Amino acid sequence: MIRTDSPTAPAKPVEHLEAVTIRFCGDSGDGMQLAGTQFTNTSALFGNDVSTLPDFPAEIRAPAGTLPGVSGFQIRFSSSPIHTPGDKLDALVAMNPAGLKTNIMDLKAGGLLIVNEDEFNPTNLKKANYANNPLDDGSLKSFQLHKIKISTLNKEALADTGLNAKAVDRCKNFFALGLVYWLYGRPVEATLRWIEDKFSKTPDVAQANAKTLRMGYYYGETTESFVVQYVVPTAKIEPGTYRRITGNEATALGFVTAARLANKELFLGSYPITPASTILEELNRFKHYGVKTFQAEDEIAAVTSSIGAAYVGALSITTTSGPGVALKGEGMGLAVMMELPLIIVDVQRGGPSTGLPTKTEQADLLMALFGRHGESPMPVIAARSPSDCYYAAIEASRIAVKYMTPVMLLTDGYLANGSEPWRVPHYADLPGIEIQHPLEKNSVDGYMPYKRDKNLSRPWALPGTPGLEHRVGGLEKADVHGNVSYDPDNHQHMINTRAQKVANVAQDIPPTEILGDAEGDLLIIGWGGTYGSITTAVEQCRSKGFKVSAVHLRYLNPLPPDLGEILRRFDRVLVPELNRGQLRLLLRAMYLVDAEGLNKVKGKPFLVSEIVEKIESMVRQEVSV
Amino acid sequence: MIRTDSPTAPAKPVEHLEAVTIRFCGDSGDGMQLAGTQFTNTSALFGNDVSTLPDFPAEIRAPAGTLPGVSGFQIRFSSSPIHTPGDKLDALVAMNPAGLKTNIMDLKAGGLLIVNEDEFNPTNLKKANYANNPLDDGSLKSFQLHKIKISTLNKEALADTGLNAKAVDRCKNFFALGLVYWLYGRPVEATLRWIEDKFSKTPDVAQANAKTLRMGYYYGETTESFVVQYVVPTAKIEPGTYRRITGNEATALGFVTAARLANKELFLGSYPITPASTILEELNRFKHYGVKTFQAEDEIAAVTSSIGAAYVGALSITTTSGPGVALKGEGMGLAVMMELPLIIVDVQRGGPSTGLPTKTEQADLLMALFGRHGESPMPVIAARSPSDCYYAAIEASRIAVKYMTPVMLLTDGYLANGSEPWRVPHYADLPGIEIQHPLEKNSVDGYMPYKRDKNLSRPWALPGTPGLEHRVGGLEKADVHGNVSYDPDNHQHMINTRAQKVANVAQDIPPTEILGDAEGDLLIIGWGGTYGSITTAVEQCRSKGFKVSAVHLRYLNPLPPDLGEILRRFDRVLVPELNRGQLRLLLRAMYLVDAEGLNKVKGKPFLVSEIVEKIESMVRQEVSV
Amino acid sequence: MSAPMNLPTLTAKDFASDQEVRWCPGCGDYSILAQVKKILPTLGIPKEKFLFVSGIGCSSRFPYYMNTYGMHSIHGRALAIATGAKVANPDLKVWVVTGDGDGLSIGGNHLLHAIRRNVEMVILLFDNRIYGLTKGQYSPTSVHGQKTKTSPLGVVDYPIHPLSVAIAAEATFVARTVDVDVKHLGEVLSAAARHQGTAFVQIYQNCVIFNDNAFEYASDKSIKSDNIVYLEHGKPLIFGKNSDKGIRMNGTHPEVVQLGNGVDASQLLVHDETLGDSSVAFMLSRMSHPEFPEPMGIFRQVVRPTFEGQMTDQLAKARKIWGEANMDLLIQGTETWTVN
Amino acid sequence: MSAPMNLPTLTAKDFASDQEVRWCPGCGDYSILAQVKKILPTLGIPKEKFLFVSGIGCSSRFPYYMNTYGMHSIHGRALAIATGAKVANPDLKVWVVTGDGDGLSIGGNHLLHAIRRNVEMVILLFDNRIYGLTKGQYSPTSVHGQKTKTSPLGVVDYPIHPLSVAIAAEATFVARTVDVDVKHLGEVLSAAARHQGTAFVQIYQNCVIFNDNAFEYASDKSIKSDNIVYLEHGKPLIFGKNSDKGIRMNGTHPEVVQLGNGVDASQLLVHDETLGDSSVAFMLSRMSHPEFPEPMGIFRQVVRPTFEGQMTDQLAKARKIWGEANMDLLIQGTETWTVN
Ligand SMILES: Cc1ncc(C[n+]2csc(CCOP(=O)(O)OP(=O)(O)O)c2C)c(N)n1
Ligand SMILES: Cc1ncc(C[n+]2csc(CCOP(=O)(O)OP(=O)(O)O)c2C)c(N)n1
Ligand code: SF4
Ligand code: SF4
Ligand SMILES: [Mg+2]
Ligand SMILES: [Mg+2]
Repeated sequence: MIRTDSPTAPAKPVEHLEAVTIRFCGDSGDGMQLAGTQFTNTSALFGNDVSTLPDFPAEIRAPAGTLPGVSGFQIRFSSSPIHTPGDKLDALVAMNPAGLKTNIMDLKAGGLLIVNEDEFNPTNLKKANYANNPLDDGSLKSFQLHKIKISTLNKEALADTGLNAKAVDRCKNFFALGLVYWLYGRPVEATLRWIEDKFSKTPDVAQANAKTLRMGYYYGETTESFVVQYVVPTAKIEPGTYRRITGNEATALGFVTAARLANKELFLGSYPITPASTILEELNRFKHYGVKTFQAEDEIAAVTSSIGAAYVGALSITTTSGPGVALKGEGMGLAVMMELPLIIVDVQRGGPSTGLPTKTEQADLLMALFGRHGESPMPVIAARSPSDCYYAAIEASRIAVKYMTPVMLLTDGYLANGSEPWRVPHYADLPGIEIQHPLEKNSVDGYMPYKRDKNLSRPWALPGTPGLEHRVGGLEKADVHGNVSYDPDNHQHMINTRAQKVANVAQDIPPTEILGDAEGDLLIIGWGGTYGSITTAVEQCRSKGFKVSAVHLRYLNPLPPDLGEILRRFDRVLVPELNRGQLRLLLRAMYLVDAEGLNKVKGKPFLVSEIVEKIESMVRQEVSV
Repeated sequence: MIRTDSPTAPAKPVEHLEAVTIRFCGDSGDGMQLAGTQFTNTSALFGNDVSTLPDFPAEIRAPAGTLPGVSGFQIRFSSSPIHTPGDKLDALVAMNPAGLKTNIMDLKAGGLLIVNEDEFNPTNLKKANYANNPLDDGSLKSFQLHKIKISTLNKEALADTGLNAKAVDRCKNFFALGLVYWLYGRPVEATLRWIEDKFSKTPDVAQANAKTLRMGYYYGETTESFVVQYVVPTAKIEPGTYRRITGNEATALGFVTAARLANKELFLGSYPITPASTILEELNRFKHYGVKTFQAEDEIAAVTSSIGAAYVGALSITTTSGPGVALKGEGMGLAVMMELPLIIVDVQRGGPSTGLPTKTEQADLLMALFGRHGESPMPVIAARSPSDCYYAAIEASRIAVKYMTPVMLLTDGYLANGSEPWRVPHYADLPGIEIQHPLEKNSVDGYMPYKRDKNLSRPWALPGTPGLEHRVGGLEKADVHGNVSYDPDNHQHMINTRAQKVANVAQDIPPTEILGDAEGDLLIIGWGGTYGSITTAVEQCRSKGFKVSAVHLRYLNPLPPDLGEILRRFDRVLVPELNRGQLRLLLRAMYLVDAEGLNKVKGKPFLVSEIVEKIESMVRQEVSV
Repeated sequence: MSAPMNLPTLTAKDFASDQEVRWCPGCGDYSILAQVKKILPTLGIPKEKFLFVSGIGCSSRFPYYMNTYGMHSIHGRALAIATGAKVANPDLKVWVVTGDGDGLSIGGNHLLHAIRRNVEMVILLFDNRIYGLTKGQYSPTSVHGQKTKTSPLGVVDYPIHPLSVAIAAEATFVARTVDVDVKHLGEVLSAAARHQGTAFVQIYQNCVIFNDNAFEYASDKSIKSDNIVYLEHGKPLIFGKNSDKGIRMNGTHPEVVQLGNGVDASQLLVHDETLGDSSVAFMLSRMSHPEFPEPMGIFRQVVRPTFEGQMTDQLAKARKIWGEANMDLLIQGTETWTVN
Repeated sequence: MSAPMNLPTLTAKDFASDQEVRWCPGCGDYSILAQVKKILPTLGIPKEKFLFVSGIGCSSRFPYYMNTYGMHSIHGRALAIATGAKVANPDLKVWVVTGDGDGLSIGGNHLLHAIRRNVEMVILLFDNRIYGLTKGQYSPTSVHGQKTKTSPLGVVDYPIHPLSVAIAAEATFVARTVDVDVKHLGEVLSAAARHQGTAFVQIYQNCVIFNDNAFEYASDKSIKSDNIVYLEHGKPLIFGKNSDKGIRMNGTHPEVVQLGNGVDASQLLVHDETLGDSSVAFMLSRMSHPEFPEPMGIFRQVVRPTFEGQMTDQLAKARKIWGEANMDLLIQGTETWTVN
């Protein structure tokens, strides 16, 4: 339903849809991320559940009009709860031939295709490797093609603004956005407010953008080409205050929150790397919350500065992506040995090596577990959705300080950049994180830095505390008193103790939630960013009568204590992962279960349909009663 | 039997033994490594099979007389083939109280104990934390204790040499050595020759050492305290030319040999680290073989300089230990992506972190397999004995150039410093390593750097070759033409291809040798430096009628193709490892076999008895027929 | 260095790969690429002898655009890779392209060590005072107080002076130039290409997207002559729109003087690239805008045996004193025994 | 800085831990340890405020011997750790102990960046021109041609001058001293301890085992006065057994002159630690034995806001312009909507 303060009331027939997946694509310079973000915010404000998938090129700004220069932003908005940005597109907006070329394969047959006809000139067609103009050669006949001269219409709309041609042309994404707003019955107000705010220093630009946005809207309303308007009603959503949040924003917020809950300063040592940099950027905006960010000279300085900060008492984190973790291995090993709390965030991206740096992947799990020399166990947890990064960050912090251990938090490029509505918690409702720094000697012989509590954690005495002076380091230490020890039995004892301490984290793991029945033909086990796709797929299959259940792991090390038992209650186990089977390897080794894999390493998240198909090939369908 | 050119013929009763394990220990400054090495060489020349275990402190020279300053050298010499330096000692030579304190627990009840009585003064006893003098308090009564005033006797022997007191005292290890030579009927000639050679520039020192060596020998012969002389007859050893070799020497030689076999220059980029440094030091002595050593500024420069050298055509290696591997992860990932041949040698030591840097461990296996971000598979092989390092180095080189891949070679501190006699091969008998560098374009469209052969290896065109100019790099590359590609399907294809290429190495793996029956109750699976202990233990148990067999793996990735089938032929599987169960994890995951572990992480190799006990607890003994 | 007779004369085009250049329109990298392609054919060296190595960053895409051998490696490690390549095959002409982040932040240590070893190679530091590829975080050359994505309230790190560091690291060739000053750029590149040792060249490079106009003072034709001074070997340091200003030593320190009124060129500091002592070159590297005009050109150019040359010599020496290679002797070592 | 009244007076002994010192007998490290323990009590700072951080190497065992807070970390990373610690708690007095391998080889980059940021800490570089702990491989300060375990035919790398690099890295305090010159060592350490910013001190340290007598020329009482020159602020550079030689500027270069015969102290270079321009300090850092006497003492000591100080200021500024912390506002961000 369009609100009355929108430009006009609908004048065409309205068709109701449960959910729509739309993608904006065009050149990096075309403002597609902006259009997508605005559309998302508006839809969320409108009351839909939303999920997004931005996709940008590895180049900063590849030559205009070329295939590598294409930037895209996909949004799914729905009247029922959703977990993914959608598989196939219901609608595609392509601002140029290159955008069309690289995105058309994702559009459903019969889907809505809006193209900026102006850009389909010989030069651009050539840049996109089109021999013929696809708008004319019939190759798009299975879609509802709308050829619209967006550039021209935008130019006309802004003819009298006094802006130069280039500035005018830059507004055309708002024309397209306006049109799409009309098409899906969305109000334009939120975007108008945003424009006003954003361009407050250049009111002529603000006015131009606002104007073309409205013109786009009117265009939809008046042109003959669009015969129906689609409406996706508001979703039934848990009451509360909501915001939209990306994974990296949530990670940053989570750590600021954890620090406050623990009554600590937050220290971040980090070196920029895609797709983790925005956590560092976000945290730089929270200096007024006592956040100290240190942009180090490299990843090794990032992790080791964080170790220094941890030793002196900060809640200390380091954020990076795969190549950075590969560099931090030695530093993490030091933190293991010194038993200091530290969180390492790995926003996974496509590898190996530089790989596909702007794409998503889940292929760092085994590195997280084993990527250090010697026996250096470390808890590993993973976030499952953009907003879940917030809670995962808090949980990682809690484990780190409770067990005096470095903790690895795995997220990925899909979560980092993707967004979803988030029902924000009240800070006061969040459980505190308790830390006790000793102020007194803990033995008659003085301060014993390796005298452990019942969890096997050692005390965290802070430099500056009189009388507790002590030394830590990377050489093996005698338990209790902490002096360097080359004693063979002590080494074995410490190796066992460090392992047991990490294993003890299991005592905090809540009973594993099973989506679906507690036993059956097939159990799907996933971890991390595949949560949305897996959950949606399993729900779909279950609704069709397939006896399938799912478990999604937050804790990768240690694994949940009840997992082995759950596994035994299912005939088959399937582990969908965006890697070649890393969790699968772990499950097989731990539980001797013949887990099968559904593996995809394409720099992209799973489509729901990929998982559904696999499930359907594995289990029988119950005739519904 | 003493040869006639030795100081004198035996005058006391002779007892024949099959094998003897002896350890020299004393202060770092006491020359124990030297005495041990000389004894080993002499025994090998004499015709025994020998195996050694040096053990030095982490400090360069901890304060004289202290426990951390103790240095030891253990030798086993035998009249039958042996694989380990022995568990318990038949004889211990302790040059000071600290040496006695830290080594006495390894001496067999009834064993021969020779101590330098002079050093058991109050100061030294205190440094060694002895409340009472153990020579007097009866605590050593279960041993054949020989209190000998070695310092005094040495001083007397050298009274008229004109050397100062300090220089004279430094010779006392040769007195002790001489005595032990007499005791075990070894000739002194080889050591006399060595002394002459070594001290050719200081003839007075040479003469003093030679003299005290003989005096020690005579002392044994004449003193009343020794009533028998022991003789370990020569072993029945495969005919051939032998030398003694340590693991690191063998590794160095293996790579020089591989380079020559491949008709290449050897390039080593390395940064010193214990216990790998001596490979770098050794290779520096082979500059006349065209070996280029580059002592880099750190491990990252070490691995990446090696990558540069590999790209331009060298047989390229980098040598390090665990902490270094942890730093090289990103570089190795680049080599995986660029598909360049490169060998990374990890001489494993006690971890995590700085850990026990001079001790041995096997805890880097999973890091070798998984310690890189993304899916970056790499062949991993391991050496099993000091001399086997030679063949392992050649095999690693062969795999690297044949499959155009980085290869990890795992050895360990025990192999690196331990030594054994080695029947040297004739260079001409070694199979060549074939490499073809393309000189012509491999397609009508030009040179295709990722056009693969039947093994899936890409061609290795060398800079300098006209017409084959091409670029490589860490971003994902399109197969065949090698341009940067963000194409999802290409990424999947390349991920699969790189994995398959590494899997293809399995086609070269010979059928797995089984020690013992091809099926039975218990299969022991080991890898790396535990070969000697496992083999000895299994042979012992088999001779006692236990139905146990053993397999020792050179190839850890890929695993031998016949391994799964072998595993299924045994009821139980035991994996002894100097870690917490890393190969075990792998075997469980790969074969879903409930492999059990015998795990020890004490910075020390397995005792044969530890494995024997475990075997005996697991299988029944057949009554021999 | 003249081309061997049988060599076909190459052109800039021969050095262009078939890959589409993908920097932002207006990026300073284009101009540098053009000049490199222009000067390479003048060296008389066949193109298969060139190896371009880079790390990661916008600038580090460079090798893809050159039709030579090339490696686009990992962040910060180009110099170590280049060292290995040059040592393994001293015949190659190795060029390294790096950025202020790649070369000075994560790669700073390799820079220090490659330079002190004097490995023969040309190092082009594309200095845009920003991390371009990762979208606008500050770099080690970003100015104090600069606002970037990771310094919303201004950078608190003091910037590094790359030329000072290179000189301190025992550099034998050090120069500075600007992306848009194509003639000067070409000359500096030519000199660097001919240097036998490590040639370190800092190039002020404009990042239009994240740090536009950072070097306006040194590149804008209308103002630059007051803000930079060209270094020419054997010539006094004169600058200014009307060539009416100069640099004079006042005790141990340089000062800007107005020419005329009794001050003439003879009192000015005369540039000498070849000084053994690097102190004057260092002093020049400290002259920064706006207090001083910034020197452009070759600060230092001296001769010292190269790393790879010495290594080759040592291999020859080893053969002389340790004997020629004999694999069986090698394998046997110093002590063997025979079992029959 | 005077001690607060209520503070017990500490002695060197209070700073000694209960751990047995395990360097080789005769190692220069002992003397440095003794001096550090001696000067710390004079600073009037409680011992729990000190944090000693080291990497790996013989020298890096140092923290174990100090009864303060300490961390014996991993190879080359002490400075990064120290930076994190100081930033997280600027109240601590952070000392870093490193070696020529630890600090200049693997840790070279962190040295560069810690120094340029001017993080307040004392960096003691124990320079023995060798890798001690790993038993005698050459280091970045080993001399050209030096024979070591990894250079049987002599080192071909040119050595780095640590002070030149530190000065080029924008150091605010740079000094040099010798292990056995205990009085001078103590004075330099005291000055370093009082510096507000990064204080970099190179200490010539004798490794009796692997590089004995490397610094004999600068430490042997019978010859050193001809081989070193003490730098004293405001005083001319005079040296020699009879204080009869000096350093005079000849144009832009220093030269050794014999005093007398018309040459007197007034013509000599007068040392000024506080010069803003670091060029003269750099020039001094280039003076090397045997061409020159090597300067000992404080080359440079200037004031510049510290890294951690600026960061603290920025946090305060952020609270002023961005508002005080409010967790609910933070969590909500800029745009929320309500579902009922
Ligand atoms: C190990 C690692 N850390 C971080 C990154 C992310 N990264 C890529 S380029 C870059 C900095 C680029 O800056 P610069 O070197 O100045 O090059 P420019 O893009 O400005 O040309 C960073 C931090 C990476 N690719 N790898
Ligand atoms: C990552 C890593 N690489 C290498 C080593 C081995 N290592 C330990 S100390 C050292 C060099 C020591 O030299 P220096 O810093 O000069 O200290 P010194 O022993 O001379 O005091 C090296 C190479 C290590 N411990 N860790
Ligand atoms: S971001 Fe800057 S440096 Fe990178 S290509 Fe664009 S303009 Fe050039
Ligand atoms: S090896 Fe050298 S530096 Fe190390 S403790 Fe011994 S004398 Fe000192
Ligand atoms: Mg840059
Ligand atoms: Mg040293």
